[in-house]
Amino acid sequence: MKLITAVIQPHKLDEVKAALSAAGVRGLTVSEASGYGRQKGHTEVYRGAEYTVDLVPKVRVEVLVDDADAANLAEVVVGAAQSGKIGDGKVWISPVDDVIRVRTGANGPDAL
Amino acid sequence: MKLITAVIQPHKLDEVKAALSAAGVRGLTVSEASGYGRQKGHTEVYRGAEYTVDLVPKVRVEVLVDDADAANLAEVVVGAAQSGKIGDGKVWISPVDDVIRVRTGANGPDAL
Amino acid sequence: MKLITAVIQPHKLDEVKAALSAAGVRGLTVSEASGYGRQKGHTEVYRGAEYTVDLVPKVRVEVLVDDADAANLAEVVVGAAQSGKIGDGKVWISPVDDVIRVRTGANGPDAL
Amino acid sequence: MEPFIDTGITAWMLVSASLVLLMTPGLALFYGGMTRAKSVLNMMMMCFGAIALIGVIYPLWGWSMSYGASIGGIFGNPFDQFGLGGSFDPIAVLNEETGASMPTMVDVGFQATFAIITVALIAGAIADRVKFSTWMVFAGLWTTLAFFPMAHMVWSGGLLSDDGPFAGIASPIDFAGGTVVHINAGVAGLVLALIVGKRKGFGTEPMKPHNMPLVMLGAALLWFGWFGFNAGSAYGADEVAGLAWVNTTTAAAAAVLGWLLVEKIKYGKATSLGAASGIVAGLVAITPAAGALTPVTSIILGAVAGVLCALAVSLKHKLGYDDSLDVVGVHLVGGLVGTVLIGFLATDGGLFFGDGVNLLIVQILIALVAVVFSGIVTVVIGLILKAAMGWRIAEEDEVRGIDLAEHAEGAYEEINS
Amino acid sequence: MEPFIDTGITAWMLVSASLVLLMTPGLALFYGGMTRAKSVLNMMMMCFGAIALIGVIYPLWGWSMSYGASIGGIFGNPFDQFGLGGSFDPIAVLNEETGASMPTMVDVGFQATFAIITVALIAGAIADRVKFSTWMVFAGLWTTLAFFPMAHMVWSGGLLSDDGPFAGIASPIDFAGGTVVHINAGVAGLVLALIVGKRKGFGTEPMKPHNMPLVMLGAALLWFGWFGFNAGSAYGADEVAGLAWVNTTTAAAAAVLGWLLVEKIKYGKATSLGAASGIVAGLVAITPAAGALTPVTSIILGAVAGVLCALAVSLKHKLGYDDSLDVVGVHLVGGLVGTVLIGFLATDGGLFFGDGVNLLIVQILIALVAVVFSGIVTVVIGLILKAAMGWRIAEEDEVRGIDLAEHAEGAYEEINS
Amino acid sequence: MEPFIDTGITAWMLVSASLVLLMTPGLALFYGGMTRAKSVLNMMMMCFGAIALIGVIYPLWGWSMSYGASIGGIFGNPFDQFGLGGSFDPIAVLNEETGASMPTMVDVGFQATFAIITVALIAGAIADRVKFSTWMVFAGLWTTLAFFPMAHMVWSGGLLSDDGPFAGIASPIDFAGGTVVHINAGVAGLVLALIVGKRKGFGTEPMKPHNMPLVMLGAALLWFGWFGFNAGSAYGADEVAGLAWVNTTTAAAAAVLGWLLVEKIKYGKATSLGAASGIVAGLVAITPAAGALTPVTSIILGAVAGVLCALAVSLKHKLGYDDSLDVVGVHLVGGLVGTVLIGFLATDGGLFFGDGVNLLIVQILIALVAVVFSGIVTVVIGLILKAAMGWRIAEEDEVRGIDLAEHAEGAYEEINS
Ligand SMILES: Nc1ncnc2c1ncn2[C@@H]1O[C@H](COP(=O)(O)OP(=O)(O)O)[C@@H](O)[C@H]1O
Ligand SMILES: Nc1ncnc2c1ncn2[C@@H]1O[C@H](COP(=O)(O)OP(=O)(O)O)[C@@H](O)[C@H]1O
Ligand SMILES: Nc1ncnc2c1ncn2[C@@H]1O[C@H](COP(=O)(O)OP(=O)(O)O)[C@@H](O)[C@H]1O
Repeated sequence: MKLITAVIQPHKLDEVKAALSAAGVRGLTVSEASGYGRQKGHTEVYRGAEYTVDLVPKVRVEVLVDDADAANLAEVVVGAAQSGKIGDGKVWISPVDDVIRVRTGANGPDAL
Repeated sequence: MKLITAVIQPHKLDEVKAALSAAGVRGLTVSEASGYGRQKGHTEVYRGAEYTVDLVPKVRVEVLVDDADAANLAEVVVGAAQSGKIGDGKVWISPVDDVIRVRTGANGPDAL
Repeated sequence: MKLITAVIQPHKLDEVKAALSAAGVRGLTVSEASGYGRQKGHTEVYRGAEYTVDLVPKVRVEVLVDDADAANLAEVVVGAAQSGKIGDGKVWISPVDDVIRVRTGANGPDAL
Repeated sequence: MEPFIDTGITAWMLVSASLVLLMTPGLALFYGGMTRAKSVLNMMMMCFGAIALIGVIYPLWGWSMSYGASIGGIFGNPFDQFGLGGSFDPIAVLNEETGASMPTMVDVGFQATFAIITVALIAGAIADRVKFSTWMVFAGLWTTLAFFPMAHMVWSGGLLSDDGPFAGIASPIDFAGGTVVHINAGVAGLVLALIVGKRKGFGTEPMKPHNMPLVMLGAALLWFGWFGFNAGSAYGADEVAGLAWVNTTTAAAAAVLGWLLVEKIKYGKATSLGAASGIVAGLVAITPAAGALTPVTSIILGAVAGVLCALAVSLKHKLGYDDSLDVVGVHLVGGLVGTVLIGFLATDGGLFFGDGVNLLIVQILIALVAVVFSGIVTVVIGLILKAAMGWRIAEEDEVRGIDLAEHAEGAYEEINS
Repeated sequence: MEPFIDTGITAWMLVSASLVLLMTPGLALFYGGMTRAKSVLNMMMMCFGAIALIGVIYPLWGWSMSYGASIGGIFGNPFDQFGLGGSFDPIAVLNEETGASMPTMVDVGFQATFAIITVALIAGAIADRVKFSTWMVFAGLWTTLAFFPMAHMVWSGGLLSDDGPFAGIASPIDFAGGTVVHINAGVAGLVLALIVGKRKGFGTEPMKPHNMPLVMLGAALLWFGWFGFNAGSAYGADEVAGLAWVNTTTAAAAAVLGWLLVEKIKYGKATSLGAASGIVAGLVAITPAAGALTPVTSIILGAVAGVLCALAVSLKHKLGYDDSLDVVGVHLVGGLVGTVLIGFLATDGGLFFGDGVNLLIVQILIALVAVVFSGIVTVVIGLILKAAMGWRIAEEDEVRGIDLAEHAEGAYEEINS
Repeated sequence: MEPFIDTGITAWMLVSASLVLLMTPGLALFYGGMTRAKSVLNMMMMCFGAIALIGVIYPLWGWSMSYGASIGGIFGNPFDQFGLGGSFDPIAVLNEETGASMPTMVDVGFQATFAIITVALIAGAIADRVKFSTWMVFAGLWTTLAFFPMAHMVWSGGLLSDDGPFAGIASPIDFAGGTVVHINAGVAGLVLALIVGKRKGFGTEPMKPHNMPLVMLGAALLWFGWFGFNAGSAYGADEVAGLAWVNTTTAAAAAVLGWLLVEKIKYGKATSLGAASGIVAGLVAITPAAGALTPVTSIILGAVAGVLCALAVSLKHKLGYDDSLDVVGVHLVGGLVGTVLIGFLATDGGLFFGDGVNLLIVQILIALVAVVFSGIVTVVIGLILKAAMGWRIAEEDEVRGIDLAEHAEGAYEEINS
């Protein structure tokens, strides 16, 4: 199995969820993050001093998938998250040895 | 080494910590997340409109472990986090090449 | 490619960012976490009862890197995050099959 | 009798002015909690900016345009008492018979706070998306061209007062500002929402309140301040003030029950946002009526306002204008409900008390005049500013958050600070 | 002398009523900040719901049951002045000698605010777990059956007043509501906590405050409002009001020092929750005594209350009832401390001032009567509602959070909004 | 004439005292929102601790040291009216001619609130890093040795009053406490910031406000409370009170505009922190002048104060002292601006009104005396405490957060609670 991790723009979350859902994904996990890359942060003014906040808010989406679906679903995420502007984020695929569904204790692909 | 990641119900965190501790685990990392799966979200009412929030709050627990302990400790987490109700979450095991303890710079299994 | 994950003391974040930047890293992702290990938590007093909070706030930094750079950059992070005190945290390296830049759809090392 | 400064009345009016001033920060919290976390500071700045700007304008030409020598019953001559000089009379006689008076300066303070809150109310209709500079210019122009004239017409012997043309039918009743404040601001909010346009994501994203305890606190401070607004409008520490105080409370309380009932029936749950909104709806509706009803008829008025405003806030989704924080649904609808229901419920002159339809007709007429006047003035100012300065920030900035874009600040600490 | 409306007194009473009304939202913040993040809105709704419901009930039958024609010294006839009609007298004479009076309507407002806050206080004992509908029905019934009668007995010539049977021993002293408000609500909180049962996780999870700045703000607004509560209970703008004002401040200040001292000694650290709780404990204790002590004896009373309440809040863990936000430890204990210490410290009649034990005995007696009366009424209402409607929400909803379950809302913005 | 209790004045003074008491919690929010999330409770505790401690000290020896029999025009004899006994006179005559009076007890309350807020103001200069125990001892000592004497010198016929040596040149004007409160606290803040030293990370980390809505709310409550501070300092419900009320508002409003203008020009953006700071700067500057200017000259004074304070807050970065929340930039600079500008702008005696430089000279002199007096007293207390108790918490605790270290609490709920 694989884990697809996507760090995307927060306002693209709804589209990514919808696209994954349409592609048959039935579960995912979301968390808050922030990051920087080519996208610069912004300047804040505070009491007679300007300073730079380089971290920009992002959302992290994680989806556990079958090996076979990984490449395709990563494309689905990229398609939904893309705005073409700097700061759109990254998607990566990493190997997973095993997955267990807590409720039943079942493991392997059935646990997805 | 392996990384066990568990996405569980927030109110099960204390039990999972206690179970891992009893099983000899001496450190772990926790963060906030939310997710959906078979468990549906809930409906909120807002100014003349009902809408669905599908993401349900979860907690993510990460534990770095020796290869040999991975399967067993994953079971420990599953056992402690299980309520038998939908939404109990997922646990997965992924490979880790190396671990370093920041304080000492030591790496490998000793760093756990 | 590899993913370097570092769980560090929050007040070391600026130094880690600076060190990575100096080492040529052009992007990273940050999120909030908390954890425990050898570092004990603290005691809080609440209405006629003392209790222990074992989780200490930490920051998680994630950097996607080329295979070749992984070990070196992990050292950079360790160097910048080290205070020599208990609770300094962990850094680990895990394998990544593929990385995609959302903006362009490009994948592989070019996407970093 | 010889005028004398009644220290009791003066004390109450000093308090009332202080209470009404507090309403605008209360509004900033009420509105600010309802915005998304990325726009709360801009909303608060629209309110605090109004305090700052109108606080300066009022003594310069605001008082004179409201209470100075009348120009055609429409507005006061701004130069008559410019800077509180000229023909400014330091003593305001409140009771010709007893001579009970207060220092006019206290009235200046009291009236200034009404001007401040009125324009701030409008901000809720255009939350999250307008340039701070355009807003500030608008606030100054609108207060000068829409608020001061309306105050003059209603409260200073102008067209909509006892001395106006409608008084032949019946004396119009606007105890504390249903027309001047709420209908005026509500119409302006509707007009601006249309001119400025919708937020990106309106109708598809929920855009729900980011901090409900702030909203509740804001509603509470508004209620507290409203005692100055309504009971202060008695211009005395007497039976009328007491009655206005009690009516304010019973109407707001009944409106909460009304609003929650609508929610319970329509959605199955009574919400805290409904309670906060019900408070404001009830307070708005009782504003023009606070001295003219009994506590029991105030309960009726409040309940009706709560129910109707609860229904009215979903109109924007049906009609498709983005009145972000429901200025129209609460202030315009609530202001109309209050102004018109007086025609039925007034102890003295109300249809239900057997006094015929005259008062009802007059109340409808003054509401209509207020709607038309405010509508026209706001359209003109709004469109001129659209052409001259532009209203909207860049869409990208709206997505990222107006607090960062317009004020270079975030409301809450982020990860690396 | 001929009664006349004293504008100074009327101004102060209008202010006092406004201040006391603000206390209930202050309580909503104080309690709301202390709950977990998933239950803050429900707690606020219990308070705001009380404002709305009692705000409507009070003019209907509340005033009449408190101050209408007495039925056996226990309660007023609800129909006597129903809806503020009937034998309602518009002028309330405050000083027979000088004729100084205020409009009765102002007193109606002032008294209504006491009824509101008293029932709202009880909510803290049963936080996070009860059906909103059951709470609202309880609030209406309890105020009608426990609060109005107690107000009648103490403040309207009833059984616990100067005209009651105990007055033969000594005139009982309850300046601003130690028995009517605090003992009454404290006992009801204890009874309901027992009937409703513990929260899931009580005793094992810390369940600590989710937002301490809200708690501090709430405590501050309570203090501010309490000036109306205590100094307003002088029914005059005179020496007694001034004394009550100063005593309120010194007692609250001393109670904070007392509470923090206990914490420092027991745990090594003085907490902000301790400071906030100390404020309330001091204010509760000085309530019955505010006009009867000196500033210096008020310091003593406050310090004692601070120390005793700080010790009392750990009782619930020992005895095992889940009085979630310490209504018993603060209001019942504080109310008893204040009521009883009057017997020692009263400038006029106190044991320490050489006036014997008569006052002390009477103070203990009225406290006991209040405990028994409130206890019985609350047990009956609580059990009937348990059978008829049920008190608890589903355990699953309690875990997920009562805000979502009962109000379909979350207090703070989440990730995807 | 025969002294009589004027109920109107008494009502207003009761209200004013309540308003000023609310300022210190307002300050706790204003300061608390500006700290980092890990230090907000400690900041609030410094403020609430001041309320508690001074609330107890004031009736014991504070009143007597301020208004008791003078010792050399420097301070009152603490034993003269210790515990409000001794020669304490229950009636305070406010107008010899009419006999209008208030109960002295009301004045005790009013004055106590000034003592409380003054020492609390200092806390902002040393946020996030000092031992709570040392702070509490400092608060008691400083109020006793710096505040009470200054109050005596300025307000009780002492050295800086009309009866002092400067009065030969011109009567010094400090209407509501520019020297006693703001210069006094501002200097003390500067001295302590130097003695205590910088926070770890000062100059490299931004250390920006963790919760701006709290800051805005705090600023609003300060403004609201300041009506009691300034208009209450008229000791009457009359023209002067009305004038002080309006001047307070116009000055604060103009200062916001001034501050925002500086930001707009220097950084391109007007911030909400700038608006909140501008409010306080304007209020500080108008404090000594509130009864001596017109609304229009108050606008000038406010605007100047807003501009100068906005520039002054960046001094600390240049000069390298860590006045964490800008007590120096706002209270010292604002207090000096207000005190000195009176010499130019006073309607009666001001240079711009053709009355020569005498008043200006006197105003500069009293400002200087206040700076020197406060400076010396604070240096002495600060250094003694440094030696005796130590000021700083452990660096490690500062990094982890002073709330946990000193109060064993966190302000907001964390993940596992
Ligand atoms: N090397 C990296 N490792 C981890 N996260 C990265 C890396 N580079 C970028 N990111 C994440 O992707 C986000 C977008 O990156 P950025 O370079 O701004 O956009 P783009 O890839 O579209 O040019 C960043 O905010 C960060 O969260
Ligand atoms: N495919 C998936 N990838 C990542 N996370 C998932 C996936 N499926 C479920 N989850 C996580 O597990 C949680 C529980 O899933 P759910 O299907 O509701 O429960 P159950 O597995 O007990 O039926 C979700 O809220 C989500 O956070
Ligand atoms: N086995 C582990 N798995 C995951 N995270 C860990 C583990 N051990 C420690 N950590 C993380 O590292 C942090 C520091 O660990 P700790 O043992 O306190 O420090 P040190 O390694 O310097 O002794 C913890 O707070 C936790 O977040």
